[in-house]
Amino acid sequence: MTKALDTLLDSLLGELENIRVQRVTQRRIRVDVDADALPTLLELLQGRAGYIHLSAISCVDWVDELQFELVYHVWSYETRTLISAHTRIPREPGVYISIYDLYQPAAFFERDIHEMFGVYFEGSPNMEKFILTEWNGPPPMRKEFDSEQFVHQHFEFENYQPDWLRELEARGGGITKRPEDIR
Amino acid sequence: MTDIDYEDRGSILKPLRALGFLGRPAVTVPLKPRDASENYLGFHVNDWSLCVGCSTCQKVCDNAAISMVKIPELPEDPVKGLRNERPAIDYGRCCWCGLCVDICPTGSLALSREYVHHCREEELDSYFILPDPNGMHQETYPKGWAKTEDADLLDLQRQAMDELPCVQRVDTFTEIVEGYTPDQALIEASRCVQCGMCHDACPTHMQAPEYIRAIWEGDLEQAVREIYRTNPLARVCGRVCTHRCETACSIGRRGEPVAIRWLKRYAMDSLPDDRIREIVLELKPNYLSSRKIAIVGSGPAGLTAAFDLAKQGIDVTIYEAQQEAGGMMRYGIPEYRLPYDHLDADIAAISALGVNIIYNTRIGIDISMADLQHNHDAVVLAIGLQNGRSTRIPGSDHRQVVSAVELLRWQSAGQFLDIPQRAVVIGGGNVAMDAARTLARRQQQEYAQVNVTVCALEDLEHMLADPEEIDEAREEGVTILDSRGPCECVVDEYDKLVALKTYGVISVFDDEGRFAPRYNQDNAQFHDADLIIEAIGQMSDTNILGEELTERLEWYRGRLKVTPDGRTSEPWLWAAGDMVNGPDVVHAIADGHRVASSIDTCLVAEETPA
Amino acid sequence: MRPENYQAVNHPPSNEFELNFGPNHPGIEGNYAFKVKLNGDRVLEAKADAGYLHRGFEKLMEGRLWIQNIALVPRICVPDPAPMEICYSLAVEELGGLEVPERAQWIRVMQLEMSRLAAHLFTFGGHAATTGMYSTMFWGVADRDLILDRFEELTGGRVYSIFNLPGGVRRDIPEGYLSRLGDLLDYLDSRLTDYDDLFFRNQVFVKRARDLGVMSQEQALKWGVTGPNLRATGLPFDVRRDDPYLVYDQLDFDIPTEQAGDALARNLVRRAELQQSIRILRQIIAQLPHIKGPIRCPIPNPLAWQVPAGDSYARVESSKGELGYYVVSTGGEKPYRVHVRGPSSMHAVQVLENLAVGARLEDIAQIMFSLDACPPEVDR
Amino acid sequence: MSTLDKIPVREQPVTPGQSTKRSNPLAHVFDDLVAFCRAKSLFMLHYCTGCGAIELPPAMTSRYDMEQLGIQPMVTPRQADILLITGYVSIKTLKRIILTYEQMSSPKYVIGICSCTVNGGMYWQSYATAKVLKDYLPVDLYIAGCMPRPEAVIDGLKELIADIKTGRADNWKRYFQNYDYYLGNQQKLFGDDWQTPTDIIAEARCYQLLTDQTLGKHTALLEQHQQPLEALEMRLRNKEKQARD
Repeated sequence: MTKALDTLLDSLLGELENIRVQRVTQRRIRVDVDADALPTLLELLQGRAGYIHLSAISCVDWVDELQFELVYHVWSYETRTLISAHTRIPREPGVYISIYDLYQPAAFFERDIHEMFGVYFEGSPNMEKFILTEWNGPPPMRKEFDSEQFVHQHFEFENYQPDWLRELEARGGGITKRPEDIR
Repeated sequence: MTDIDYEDRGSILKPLRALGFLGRPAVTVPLKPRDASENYLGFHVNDWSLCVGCSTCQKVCDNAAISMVKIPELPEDPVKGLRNERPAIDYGRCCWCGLCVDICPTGSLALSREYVHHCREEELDSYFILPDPNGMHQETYPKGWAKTEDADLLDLQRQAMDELPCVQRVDTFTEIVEGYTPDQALIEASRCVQCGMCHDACPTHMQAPEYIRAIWEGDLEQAVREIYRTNPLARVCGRVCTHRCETACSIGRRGEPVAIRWLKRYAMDSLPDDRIREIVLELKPNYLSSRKIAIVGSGPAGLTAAFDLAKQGIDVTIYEAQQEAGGMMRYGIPEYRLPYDHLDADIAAISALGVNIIYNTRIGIDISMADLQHNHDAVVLAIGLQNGRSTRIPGSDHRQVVSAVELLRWQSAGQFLDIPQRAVVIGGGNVAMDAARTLARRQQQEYAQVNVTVCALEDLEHMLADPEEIDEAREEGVTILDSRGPCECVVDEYDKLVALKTYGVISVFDDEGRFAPRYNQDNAQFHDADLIIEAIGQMSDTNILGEELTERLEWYRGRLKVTPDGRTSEPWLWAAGDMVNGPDVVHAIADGHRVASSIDTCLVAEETPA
Repeated sequence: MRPENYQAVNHPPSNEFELNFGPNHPGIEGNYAFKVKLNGDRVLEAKADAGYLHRGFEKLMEGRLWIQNIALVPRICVPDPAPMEICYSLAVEELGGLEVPERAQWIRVMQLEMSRLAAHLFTFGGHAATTGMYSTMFWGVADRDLILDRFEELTGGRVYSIFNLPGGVRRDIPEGYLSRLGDLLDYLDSRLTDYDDLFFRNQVFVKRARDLGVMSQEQALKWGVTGPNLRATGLPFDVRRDDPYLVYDQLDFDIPTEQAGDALARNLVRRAELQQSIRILRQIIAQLPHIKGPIRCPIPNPLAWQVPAGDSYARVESSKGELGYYVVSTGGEKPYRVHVRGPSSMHAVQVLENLAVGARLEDIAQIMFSLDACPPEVDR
Repeated sequence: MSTLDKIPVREQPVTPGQSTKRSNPLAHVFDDLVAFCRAKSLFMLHYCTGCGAIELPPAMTSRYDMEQLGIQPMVTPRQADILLITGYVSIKTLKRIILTYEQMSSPKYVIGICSCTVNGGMYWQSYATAKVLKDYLPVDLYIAGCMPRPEAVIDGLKELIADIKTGRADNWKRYFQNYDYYLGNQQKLFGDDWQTPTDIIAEARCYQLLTDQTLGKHTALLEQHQQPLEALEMRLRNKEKQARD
C-alpha cells in the first residue's frame, strides 16, 4: 500500500512544480505547495488516491511574515494516510479560493476561518457570520487582537472584601501579589 | 450486525416483566452529600507550617485565581527562605485542576474531599478564601488530591557536578570542580520556579531568577548582564561563594536546591572574556565626575566599591600593598578552588571601567592616610583581615610556627619554598582545611607523600569547616583529629621545633556559652611537626592607620566602629569588608555596594547646596 | 439592537412560518438554535445558529502554558471530555517527541472507553426523552453516573477529570480499582437487555426513528460525516482501527455497522458500541496488572517548558466521531496555534441542516440526538 | 407601550422592599401559606447555558432525584420559578438569559452555579463571555464548583427553599427596583440600543416596586428607541399555497 502511495506522490511531484512532499510518520504526510497549485493538488489527491475525507482546514496567522498558513488535512479511506497540505497566502488582502466544490465540509471550516481570521474564500457558499453573530470587534483569532487586554477594557471583575482580608489589612497584612501582577 | 431483533412486536403481557424490577435495589442515593473519592479534587487546604510563600502555585494557576496574601503574624526570614505570604484562592476563577498541588515545592498545598459551598449574592465574598489546614468551613475533611511521588511536576534531582578524582587532584593545584556542560546547565536552569527566595537571601541580592531564566532561554549575554547588575566578581562568586541562595531555594524544601552558584559560574565561563568586558563596558558612564576617591585594599569590598563608584563616573584609585590585586581572594583562597586567571579576568573587567590600581603601596609606609585624605574627597578602608591570630601557647612565637593566612599568602606569591616533611595545623575551619590541603599538595609534589595533621578544638559534628572540605581533605591524605586542644609547641635543645602537644577537649564553651575550652590533662598527645600552622582566625592590621588617626576613630572590641552604611566617625573615611563584618566574599561585596552608594549620596548631597 | 429572535417578520399571506428553535428548548441538545422555515409542520429550510457556547478556546490556549491548557481542553466537549485531553496530549507529545510509558497508554485507553460508554448512555437518554420516553433517560443517566463514580475514583473529578498530561497520566490507578470497574462492567452488561426491552425494541421508538434523517453512504462521505453516524451508513471506518493511536492495535474489538443510515441505525450502532467498549475494557482489566512501569515520562518544569517548534495533527475517535487537534509550536512556552476539529462541527451544522429538510418539526430534536451533536464542539 | 400600563395601580406611596401594609390580620397567615406552598413546588427552567448543565440530568433523574424536593424541570419560562445559570455565559447567551429572565413571572429565583458566573471562571481571559453575572441579573444563590456535583446543587437548592419559606429570597424585586443599574450594565455590553420586549418599568409599577433607582439615564435611553412588538400575521388556509402543494 505504502509503495503505491509513494509512486502516487512521485507522480504528483512530477505534475506540480515546487511542491515538497515529506513523510512525517507512516500515516502522516506533509505537503507544502504554492497557493495557486493547492486546489489542483487536492483534486489530484481526491481523484487518484481517494483522499475524499476533508478532516479539517486549519489557519495559522504568521503575523511576523505577514502571511496566513492554510493547512488542509485530507484523509484517504483507501490508503489510510492523512496528507496535510500546507500553503501560505499573503495576510493582506487575505483572500483565497474556496474548495467547496471539491469538499463540502470545507463550507464550515472556511466560514469559521473567515470570521475568526478574516480570510475571505471566494466561491464559498456562505461567508456570513456564524458563531460570532453578535460580535463586532476584529476577527479574534488574529494575533494582533489581545483578548486579555480587551477583557480588561470591557469588563470589571469581582472585588472581594472578605472579613479575614479586612482584618489582615488592619494588622498590616493584605494582598501583596495579585495574579495580574505576574502576567 | 446487531443481535437484537427490533422488529419484535412483543406481547401484550410484556409490561408485566417490569414487575421484575420491584426486586432490584433502588439507585437513588439519600439526599445528602456523599463522601467524595480518595483523591477528589475538592476545596483547597494549605499546611501553613510547610508553606513558605514561594508563590509557585500562583504561577502555574491557569485561571489567575491565586493571590499571595501577607500575614504579619507568620515568621519571615529571607536567609531561611521563608516569606510570610500564603496563597488565597478565588473560587470565582478556580477550576480545581490541582496543578497547584502537583507543583507545590513544599507539598503544603492539597485538595480536600470537601465540595459543598453555596452562598447568597450578598455573601459572595466567601468565594475568596485563604486555605488553611482547617478546610473552607472550619470542618476538617480528609485530604483528597494530594502530592504523590510519581505525580510531582518538579525535578527534585540536581545535576551532578563532575570533580577531579582524588588521584588526579592531590598533587596539583588545578581546579577541582569541572563546571557544567551546556546540557547540564540547561536542565539545571529549567528546574528553577522563579520564586526569588535566592534573591532575598543573597547578601548582595543578586538577580538569580533573572539570570537563571536567561540561561534557560539560552541568552547567556543577558545572564551576564543580570549578574553584573549586582556582582562584579561573578567568576569568583561562581566558585567560592557561600551560596546562601541555595539554602533558601524553595526547591530545596523537598529536594536538592537549584545549583545557583554553579549556574552563575557556567554563565561567566561560557562567554569569552572580551565579550564579557564589552558587556561590562556598557555600564561605563559617558560623563566624568570631578570627584576622586581612594580605596585602601583591592579585596572584594574594595573592588566592588570601586566598580560602583566608577559606574558613577568617579575617579577611583585603589592602593594595594601586594603586587597583585584581589586581597584574600588571591592570597587567602588556594588556587585549586579559585584559579588565578578567573580572578584576573574579573579584576581586568573592573579596571576596564577606569579603576586605577596602584600595587606594592603600603599605607603608612609608602603613603600615609593623611596624604590620601588630602588628595581625595573620600577614602574607603577595605584592608580586610590580613593577620592571623595566635594561640599564644608556649613556643607559638617560634619561627617554625606560622599563621595560615601567612602560609597561603606565601603559596600564592610563590614564596613557599622549604616544604616541611611533617606539618600540624591548629584549627577546624575552612582556612585550616585550605592550609592543610595546600600543604598536602606541596608535600605530594616534593616528597610524594603526605604528612599533615589537623587538630581541631571541636568534635567532628561541630567542626566549622564544610563537611565536603573535610571529606576531600581526608581523601587527600590529611589526618584530621577532632577535640584536640593545643597546649604547647615543643622545641628541642637546638631550638628546633619537634612537635605540638595537645590535650583532649572536655568542653569548648562554658555554661554561659562563652568560649572557654576545658582540657583533660591526662589525655596528652604529641604530634611531630617541622611546621605548625595556626588557623584559628584572622584580625586586621590597623597599625597602618597611624596613632593619630587611630586615636580619633571610634573602636568597638578591637574593630572599627561604623554606621550600617559603612561610615566611620571621620566624615571622609568609610570602612568596608571583612575588617568590618567578618570573613566572607559575598558579604564583602554587599558591603562594597553599601559603602559606594553611601559615598555617592554624600557627595551628591555636598554638591547640591543645602 | 433587538436580538434577532424578536425580529418580527411579516410574511406575505401564506402558511409558511419562521420559527426559532432553541436555544432555550428541551428538544435541543445543549445550548444551540435553529432558524427553521416551516410549511405547516414540514421543515422547508433549517439554518443552524451556533455561538451560544463560544468561549474562544483556541484564543485562550494561545495565552496559556502548554500544561495549563490541559485544564481547558476537556471543556470543549462536555459530555465526552476524556478524548479532548488525550488528543491534545497526543499532539503535544508528537511535537515534543515524548515517549509515553505503556502503562500510561493503557490507562488512557481505559478512560477513553469509559468516557465513550458514559457518552453513549447519555445520548440514548436524550434521544429517548425526545420521543417522550423519560424512563430510558432516567436509566441511562443513572447508569452513566455509575461510570462517573469510577472516573471520580480514578481521576478525582466526576466529569472533567484533567487527568492526562502531555507525557502520561497524573496518577496511578487506586488499589482494587480494576475489580470495581469489572463489577461495573458486569452490571452494565446485564443492563443492556433491559435497554433493548425498554428502548431499542420499543415500537414507539422504532417506528419514529426508522427512515428518519436517512443519509446514504455517499452523502455521508460527501458531508464529512464520521464516527457512529458514518458507520450507520455501512462504512466500517474507525480511527481506532484505521489510524491507530495509543495501544488500540493491541486490542481486539469489532466495528459495528448498520446499513440503513437512519436515526434508528445510528442508535443501534451506538448500542452495539456499548458492547464493544465493555469488551475492550475487559481486555484492559485483564492486561493492565501485567504492565508495570512509570505512568508518566519525565517532563520539564511546566513553568519553563518549551515545546520544540513544529506542527502536528492528532486524531482520536471520540464517542461522536473523528476528533482532531492541530497544534503549532514556535518553540515557545505557549502554543502558537491550536485548532480543534470537533466531529459535531460537521454533524450539528451541515449534516443536520441537510437532514432536517423535509422532516417534521417534532423530529428535528430526534435527528439532532441521533446524530449525537455536541454544540460546544461547534462553538469552541 | 405594553398593555401592562392599563393595569390600574393603587395610588399609594411605595417604599422599596417592604410591601404595602394590609388591614386584614389573616393576610400574613395567608402569605406564609403561599410561601410554604411555593417552596414546596419549584419549577426549574430547562435551559443549559453552560457546561454545568451536564450535572443537572443526574441531579434531576433517579440517582439524586431532585423531585424529592419538589423541583422539576420546566420547559417554558412563563411557568418556571428558578432560572439556573449553569456556568459561563457567553455574551450571545447572556442576551437570551435576560430575555428569558424577564419573561419569567415573579417571584423568580436565579441560581448561578460554577465559578464562571462569579468572576469569569477559567474563561476570565475570554473576549466572548460575560464575567460577573450579578451585574446583569440579581442572583439569589451561588453554588461553588467547576462544575458542582449534583449533591452540591441539591444542597444549594435546599438553602434556596429555606430562603423562599422565610421570604428572604426576594432578589427578584431588586431587578425592578434597580432596573436602571442592571440595564446600564446590559447596555454597556450589548450597546446602547439594547432592548427587550418585556416592559420592566410597567411591571415594576404593577408590582409597586418602582423606586427612584428604577428609572434613570439608561432607561431614558431605552425609551428613545423602544417600540412595541407587532404580532405576526398568520393565515392558516391559503389558496395559492394549496394550489402549489
